[in-house]
Amino acid sequence: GGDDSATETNEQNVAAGQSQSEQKIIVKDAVIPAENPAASPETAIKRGDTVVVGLQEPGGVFTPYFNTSGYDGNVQSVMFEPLVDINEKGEAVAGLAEKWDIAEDGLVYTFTLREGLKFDDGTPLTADDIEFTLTLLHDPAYAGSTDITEASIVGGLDYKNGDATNISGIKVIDERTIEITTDKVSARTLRLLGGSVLKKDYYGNGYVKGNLDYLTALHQKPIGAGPYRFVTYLPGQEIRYEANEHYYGGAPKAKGFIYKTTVGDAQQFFQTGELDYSALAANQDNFEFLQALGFADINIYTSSAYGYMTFNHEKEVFKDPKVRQAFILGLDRQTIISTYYQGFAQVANVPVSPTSWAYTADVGSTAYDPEKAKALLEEAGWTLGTGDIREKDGKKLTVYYFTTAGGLGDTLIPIAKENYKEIGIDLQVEQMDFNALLARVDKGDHDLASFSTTMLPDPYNGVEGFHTKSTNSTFKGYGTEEIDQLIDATIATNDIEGRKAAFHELYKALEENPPVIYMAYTKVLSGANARIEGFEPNGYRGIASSLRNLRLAE
Amino acid sequence: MEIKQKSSSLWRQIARRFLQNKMSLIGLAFLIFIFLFSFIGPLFSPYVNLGVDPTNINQAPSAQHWLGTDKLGRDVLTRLMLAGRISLLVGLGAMVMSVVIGGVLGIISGFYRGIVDQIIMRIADVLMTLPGLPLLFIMAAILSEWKVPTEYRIYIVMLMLSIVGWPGLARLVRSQILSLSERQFMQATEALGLRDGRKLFKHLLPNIVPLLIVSGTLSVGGAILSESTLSFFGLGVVPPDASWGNMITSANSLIDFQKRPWLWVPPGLSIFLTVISINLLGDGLRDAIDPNMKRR
Amino acid sequence: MGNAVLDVKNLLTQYYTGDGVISAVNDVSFSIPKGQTVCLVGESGCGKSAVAMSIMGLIDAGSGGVKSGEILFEGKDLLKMKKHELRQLRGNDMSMIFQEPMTSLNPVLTIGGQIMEPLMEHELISKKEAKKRALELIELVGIGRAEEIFNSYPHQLSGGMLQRIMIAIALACSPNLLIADEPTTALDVTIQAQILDLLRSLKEQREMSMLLITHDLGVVAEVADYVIVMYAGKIIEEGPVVELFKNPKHPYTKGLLKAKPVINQRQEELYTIAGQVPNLATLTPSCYFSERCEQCMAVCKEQIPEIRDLDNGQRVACWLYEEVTIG
Amino acid sequence: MKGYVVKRLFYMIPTLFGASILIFFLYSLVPGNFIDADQNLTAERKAELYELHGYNEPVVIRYFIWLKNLLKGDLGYSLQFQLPVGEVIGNYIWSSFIVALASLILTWFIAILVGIVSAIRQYSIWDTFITIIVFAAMATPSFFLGLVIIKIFAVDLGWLPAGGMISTGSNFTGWDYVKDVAEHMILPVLVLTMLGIGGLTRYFRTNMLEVIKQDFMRTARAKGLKERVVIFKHGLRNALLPAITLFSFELPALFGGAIITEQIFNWPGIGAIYMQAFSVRDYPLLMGFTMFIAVLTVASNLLADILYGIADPRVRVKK
Amino acid sequence: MTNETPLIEVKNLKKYFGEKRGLFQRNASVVRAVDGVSFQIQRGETFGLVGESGSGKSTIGKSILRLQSITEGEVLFDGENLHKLSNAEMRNLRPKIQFIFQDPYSSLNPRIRVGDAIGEALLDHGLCDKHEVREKVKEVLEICGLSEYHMDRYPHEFSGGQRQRIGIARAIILEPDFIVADEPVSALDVSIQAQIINLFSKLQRERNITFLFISHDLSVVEHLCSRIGVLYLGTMMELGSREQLYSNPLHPYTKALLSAVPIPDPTLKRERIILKGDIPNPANPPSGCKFHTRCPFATERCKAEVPVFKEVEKGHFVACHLV
Ligand SMILES: Nc1ncnc2c1ncn2[C@@H]1O[C@H](COP(=O)(O)OP(=O)(O)OP(=O)(O)O)[C@@H](O)[C@H]1O
Ligand SMILES: Nc1ncnc2c1ncn2[C@@H]1O[C@H](COP(=O)(O)OP(=O)(O)OP(=O)(O)O)[C@@H](O)[C@H]1O
Ligand SMILES: [Mg+2]
Ligand SMILES: [Mg+2]
Repeated sequence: GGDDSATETNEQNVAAGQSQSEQKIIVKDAVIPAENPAASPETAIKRGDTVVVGLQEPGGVFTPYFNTSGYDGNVQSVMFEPLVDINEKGEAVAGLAEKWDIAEDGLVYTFTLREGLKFDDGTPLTADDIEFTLTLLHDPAYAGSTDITEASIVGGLDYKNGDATNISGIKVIDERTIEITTDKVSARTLRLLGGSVLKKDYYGNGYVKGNLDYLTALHQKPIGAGPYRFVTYLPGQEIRYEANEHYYGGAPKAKGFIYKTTVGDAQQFFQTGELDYSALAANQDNFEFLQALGFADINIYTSSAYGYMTFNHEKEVFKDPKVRQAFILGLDRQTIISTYYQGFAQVANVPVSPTSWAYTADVGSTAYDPEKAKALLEEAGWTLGTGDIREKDGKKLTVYYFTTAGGLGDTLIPIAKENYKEIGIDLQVEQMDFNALLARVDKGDHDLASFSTTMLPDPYNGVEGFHTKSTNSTFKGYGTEEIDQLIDATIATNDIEGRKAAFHELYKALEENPPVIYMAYTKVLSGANARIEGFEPNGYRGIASSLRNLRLAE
Repeated sequence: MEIKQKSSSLWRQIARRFLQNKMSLIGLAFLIFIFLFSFIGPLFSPYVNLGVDPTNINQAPSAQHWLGTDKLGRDVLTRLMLAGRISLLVGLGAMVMSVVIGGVLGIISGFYRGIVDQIIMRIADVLMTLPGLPLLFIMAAILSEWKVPTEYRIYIVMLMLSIVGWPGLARLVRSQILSLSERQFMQATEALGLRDGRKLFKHLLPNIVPLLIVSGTLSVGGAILSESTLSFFGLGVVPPDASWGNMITSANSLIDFQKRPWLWVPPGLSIFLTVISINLLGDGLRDAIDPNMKRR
Repeated sequence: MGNAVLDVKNLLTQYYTGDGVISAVNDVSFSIPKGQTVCLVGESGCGKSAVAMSIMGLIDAGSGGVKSGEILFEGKDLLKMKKHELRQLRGNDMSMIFQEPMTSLNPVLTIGGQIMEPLMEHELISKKEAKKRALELIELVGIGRAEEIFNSYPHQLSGGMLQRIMIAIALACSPNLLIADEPTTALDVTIQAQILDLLRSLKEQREMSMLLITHDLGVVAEVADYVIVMYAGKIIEEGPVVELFKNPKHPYTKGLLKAKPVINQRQEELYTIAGQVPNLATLTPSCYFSERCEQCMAVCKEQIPEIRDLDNGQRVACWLYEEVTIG
Repeated sequence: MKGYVVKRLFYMIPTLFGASILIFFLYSLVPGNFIDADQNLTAERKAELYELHGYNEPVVIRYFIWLKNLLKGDLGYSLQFQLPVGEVIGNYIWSSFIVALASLILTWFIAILVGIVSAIRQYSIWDTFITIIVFAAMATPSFFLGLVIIKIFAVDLGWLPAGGMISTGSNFTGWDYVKDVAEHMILPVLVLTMLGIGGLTRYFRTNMLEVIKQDFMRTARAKGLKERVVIFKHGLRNALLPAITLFSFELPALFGGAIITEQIFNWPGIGAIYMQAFSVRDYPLLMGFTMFIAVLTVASNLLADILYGIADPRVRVKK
Repeated sequence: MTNETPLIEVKNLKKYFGEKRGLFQRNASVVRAVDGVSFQIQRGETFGLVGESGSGKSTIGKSILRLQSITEGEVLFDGENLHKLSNAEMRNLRPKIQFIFQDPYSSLNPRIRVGDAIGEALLDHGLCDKHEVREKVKEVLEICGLSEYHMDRYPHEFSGGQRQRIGIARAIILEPDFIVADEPVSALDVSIQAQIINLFSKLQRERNITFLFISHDLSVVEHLCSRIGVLYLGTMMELGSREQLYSNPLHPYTKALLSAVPIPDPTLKRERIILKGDIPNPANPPSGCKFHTRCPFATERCKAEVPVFKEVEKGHFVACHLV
């Protein structure tokens, strides 16, 4: 039902374009169909039923769980479908698994596969394959980034660290059914268990516990069970797929799919028709650009990630929540966000995106209130000293802010400097590349540092770092027992309503004792060439879930 | 006697020849202008201390803002002037440094040969094995870790640019020197028993000045631009400070290119004109010291 | 002179210097009949090389050039000629031996290559043929081990060898006019004699004309048919060699002949012409030699003497003889 | 001569050794590493991975391990690509190479011509015009130039593809393939050429200005050689001597990739990959590649010295 | 001959060129430019060196002044082996021993004005004050027939002869004890040549300067030199006093040389000894007497046996089987 809202949003956009001074206007998520599909460039039309989408150069590891680059994940998602998928609200929906049951006690998971599932080589996909996949992830030699032990499968650690030859908690009931027993209730387990499935007699061919080296030979010869089948990989150029006739939903109508390597701005490629789909930086310029093309179906959706500026909680200054609150209130986030995103983002108030079921607008403030900030600082003992910089115990309130170059920073820095100066804070800025930023934050050199989360499949992912047990160094030094309990409560049940309440309670607590300055929920602006129908990107899975529906427009 | 004394001074002779060259005077005039523009100009701007103005972003040039405003509503003209301070210092500084370091090491290496040459050239080899950009990247990252204050960092970056830059010029100079050393006039200096210093600076140096001038002019432009590359990686000038390079860089989309030329044309033109006037100046200097040039 | 190969008329060649423009060649006229050798002698710096360069059209436009006059080569004015026409003459119909062989050869090309060039350019012969000819030429100018010299570079040869290479290059295409600017200064007398013999035989066999610039009066006496004496850019005396040597008219010419040391006639002190050449940039209308002339008169300091014919075929520009004729 | 070459080859060892130390320790000083770059990793997982990749060893030990492998010809194993570094380099380097080679040839060809012409016509309209163009190209950042070129030739005129190396999804073989690649090469080559030509032109112009005043040029003219021969054979030969050094800088650059140009044109080259490796701190790849370039650099410097000795007969290689 | 040590003593000097160069010229032959030459020059005398072009005269000159390395032999200056001195010692000695280059143009730096070129060594050795230099240079230039206005010009603005005089000025301004003059007057017209020769004589008379005078012009050599060596293909053929050599030449090559001197009298035609035969190759010199290939009196013995350099009368040495 995107069509109604589209016209509405369209007007909003025009309005946004006209009066930039009116800052509160926020573009709504919308699908705006192309005005002139006939304008599609010939390059694209000539390509027929092959769809081309831009992607940054992947690492070339196309075996799920083994990739180190997120782009490899995109490559995999075309040919591997998870057991449990996520919808645009962040809710779990059926993937390869037709359904799943979680026992009353929340510890036993029973997955039932769809009927007649096949890998793209035509061989059947069975519960054995799932067992193999989970076992492999427990292998002591496994060097990928998935930490399956968080699922707490019974016997998992014995396999990983001990002599066990199999994992006792995994039980194959029949070809289509598998039962997994865990020893801890966690709302996260479902996603951990419900990932992609590796074909046992392919990826497991020759498997010996403790040695996974043989797998590297298979990284570029994936066999999956997704809508498309891998054809070829031309490093630096493209990855080609063909429709998978063994896919349970039937082969997609668009017979070919290509991920083309693009770096940075892909506007020109979309414009010349070399790409059929492209996500662009969300801003008014690019929106107008897409509109002007005429042949672009525009889709604006909100990412599941959120941006934030973290405090270094180990520093004495930030031990006092009042100071942190002052930093939040003293920063004109609204101006920053609307100047930079031109309406294509909104100021964040809680650590979860508004697309999520866990979101609430009732908690947290987005206000800019320098007076209150000043008052809070005074209360915290930071009084104005020489040069209009606050001091306490002879120490000046000079804070070092680390951020990456480009992007929001260029807008944020000047404004933040001014804002903080006004309330008596001296903000020193250092830019560096992302990795350096991470390393230095890890060392605790910073006072403030900017980050953005990755896509957050579960709202828990948005808060887990705040836990004192979390080893995420970004939030080192933060947290209280009370907050820990509140965080734990959010995964202590599998019931969505229960979790929602738990999250809202947590968010309130976080407001009192802010771990970070929430910055923005950004939109993603994507254009699809109108000759192709079926792109329905969302903030959780991008285009992955909609690939099966790709077809040529009539 | 007066007059003769005058004409005898080599420098006066060069200066006279230089002043006869209209193009190089234009170059000089523009350089002086751009310096005044950058260092004194901001004093006359009403926008120097004005910060971000979100109500006024991306305005086309107008009576209030002669060169329009940027993405944060700042006056482009004022920013251009302030950016000039940094870019000019970086460009000229890097030029002087690289020409001096490269020139001196090249001359020494080509002149003394033997062990000195081996040492300098092997160091050059090693330095040249480190590709420029990442090396700067690394060094700048380290600098930041060492908490060097941000406002000084750009000058250290400048220093690094020339540290990375010297082996190239040094090798060029060295090969010229090797060739020159074989010329008979160098044998003549040997016969006269001239001091090495004189051989180096009076005999060899003038013969490589044209090379140094070219390399110097090229390095000004190079440095101004690579400064922005550093900014691109967040290692150069930190916002809200500006440099010409990063002013262009921040207008980095096709849309800005098309719709908002006032964002990139002024800094682009400034770099261009600076580089070209330095070149004119260099050409004038080259001709002034070139005994063969006698255009009337 | 109808059969003149070269006819130079009122040539004015100037150079630009720091002090101003100088007329290195000032209103010089002469001609070279076919098969004859004309020698140009004169004080160092008087413009002999400038005459040669002007004829060849090789003065760099940045440092000076021919300002007026005519240079007729086989009837055609070289100054009015198109570039490519002149080019085809150079090295082929007329060629030149430069005074300073060391700098006149390309340091990075082999000797052989440089000799072969005019051959291949003008005679349109194959490389192999050209090499053969080049080797012959090297032998011809009296250098042994031709094959090795062929492959060496200028810096590996001695001054005299380079000079002979220059000669070989100039002779490569059997020119009708050879301009030789001090071609034998670096040669020992036996080789000099050999080269002069060679030139003489070319002159006789092929009626080659030659403009020989030299200060070696012995050489002049041996090869010249006609001698021109220059001083400060002007011709001050000219005439057939025998007459001129026997009976020099101009005080400068007389001085020159006196100054020459002669073997077996050793004196303690050689005769010299006192004084300095005037600064070419600040010449006043006078006889340019007047400052140094032992017979200087009042008129000499006020007026430039015209060159005029004497009855014996000699010509001289000197007030001494004006008076004689007037008187 | 032979002795000299042998000696210089021998000197390459300490030089490369020094380079390897510098490279290794510089990279080890860079903040951040591959494992930390993945924010989703838990601390335990990180610790495990540190162990797995040997990051817990002291730097010096790691250096020697790396060096030992280097000496065995093993450049290491890319963390990001999960492939041997040599293989990763091999995957991308040739596409960088063909672009670099094409633009190298074009750049030198044009630069020589233009440099010479503007030297012999010093201060003519042509010289001024060229000077302006050269400096305009020089004052333009490469990404900007790339964007402009794309905008004009690919987007507005639609003459040429905006990027990539082959037409997406195409299966050309033989000549068609060559043609397709060639078509995609034009714009990046154009940009690289425009960027590279400026400096070179200036060098040639000065060198030529020095040479055309020499006496031997006069001799060449006196031989009646065509002006073309005079300039190109006699003049250029001498003017090219300093260019040998310049040329030696190009050799490593041929394999070094052009980071920004490749990114803008989506060219599957090593430059873009290098940058990407940098952003995820794939040190084995970074160090392996840098070392590879280092070897090329040192070798080409040696080559330049030898060539210089050959090309300029006056410079004898002194013992 | 006096008993005091000669100012210059050259002992068995050898200089071979053509160490293998170029990767591809593996077997480039070795040119024996100077092949075992010995002679002495007494203080205050002018020693003339004549000989065929390419016979190694310049090479000897440069080797003596250590402007080139030598292959073998010794060069003693005032009893000191020049080739064994340290660079610093050598530099201090330089102003005392000067060289006038055969090729003046290439020995001048194109970018240095001649006034500076002439004066710089004075400054550099601290022999003169900064403000006096110009005066001194002017003086020397005038002695050499040039004027003050030439000082500010660059080398390329001069004629060949003028450049040669610049070379001379540059050497004599240092008031050296010993000058190697390599064809110093070859490009000068006779009147200036006479001036220069007179200047040399005067310098010698007044300041007891020693010259090694390399020239082709035998009349000049006769005029200036008290003893003369005749070189052929890197070997000394004859050595003697002026009188001995000019009135009683013993070696056929010397005779040929003397007979070839052109006489400035167009009416006079003279009998010359024409040297025929193959021009020898210094890389592969003829066996026996090096001159035998061109000697009109050569015998079988000359082909086979190297003649010894013997003293035939006091101070008159010759290497020839026929005397
Ligand atoms: N390129 C030049 N620029 C300025 N003046 C020059 C240049 N070349 C020569 N001259 C001057 O022109 C005059 C004539 O020079 P030219 O070379 O013709 O003399 P010359 O008669 O050949 O003398 P020499 O016998 O010494 O070679 C000299 O005074 C010289 O200083
Ligand atoms: N750098 C060099 N490399 C190789 N051979 C050389 C070199 N310099 C001189 N020679 C050779 O050494 C020999 C002697 O040269 P030198 O210059 O001493 O002769 P010269 O007696 O001065 O002759 P000239 O009277 O012609 O000047 C020549 O055969 C020459 O080719
Ligand atoms: Mg001359
Ligand atoms: Mg010589």
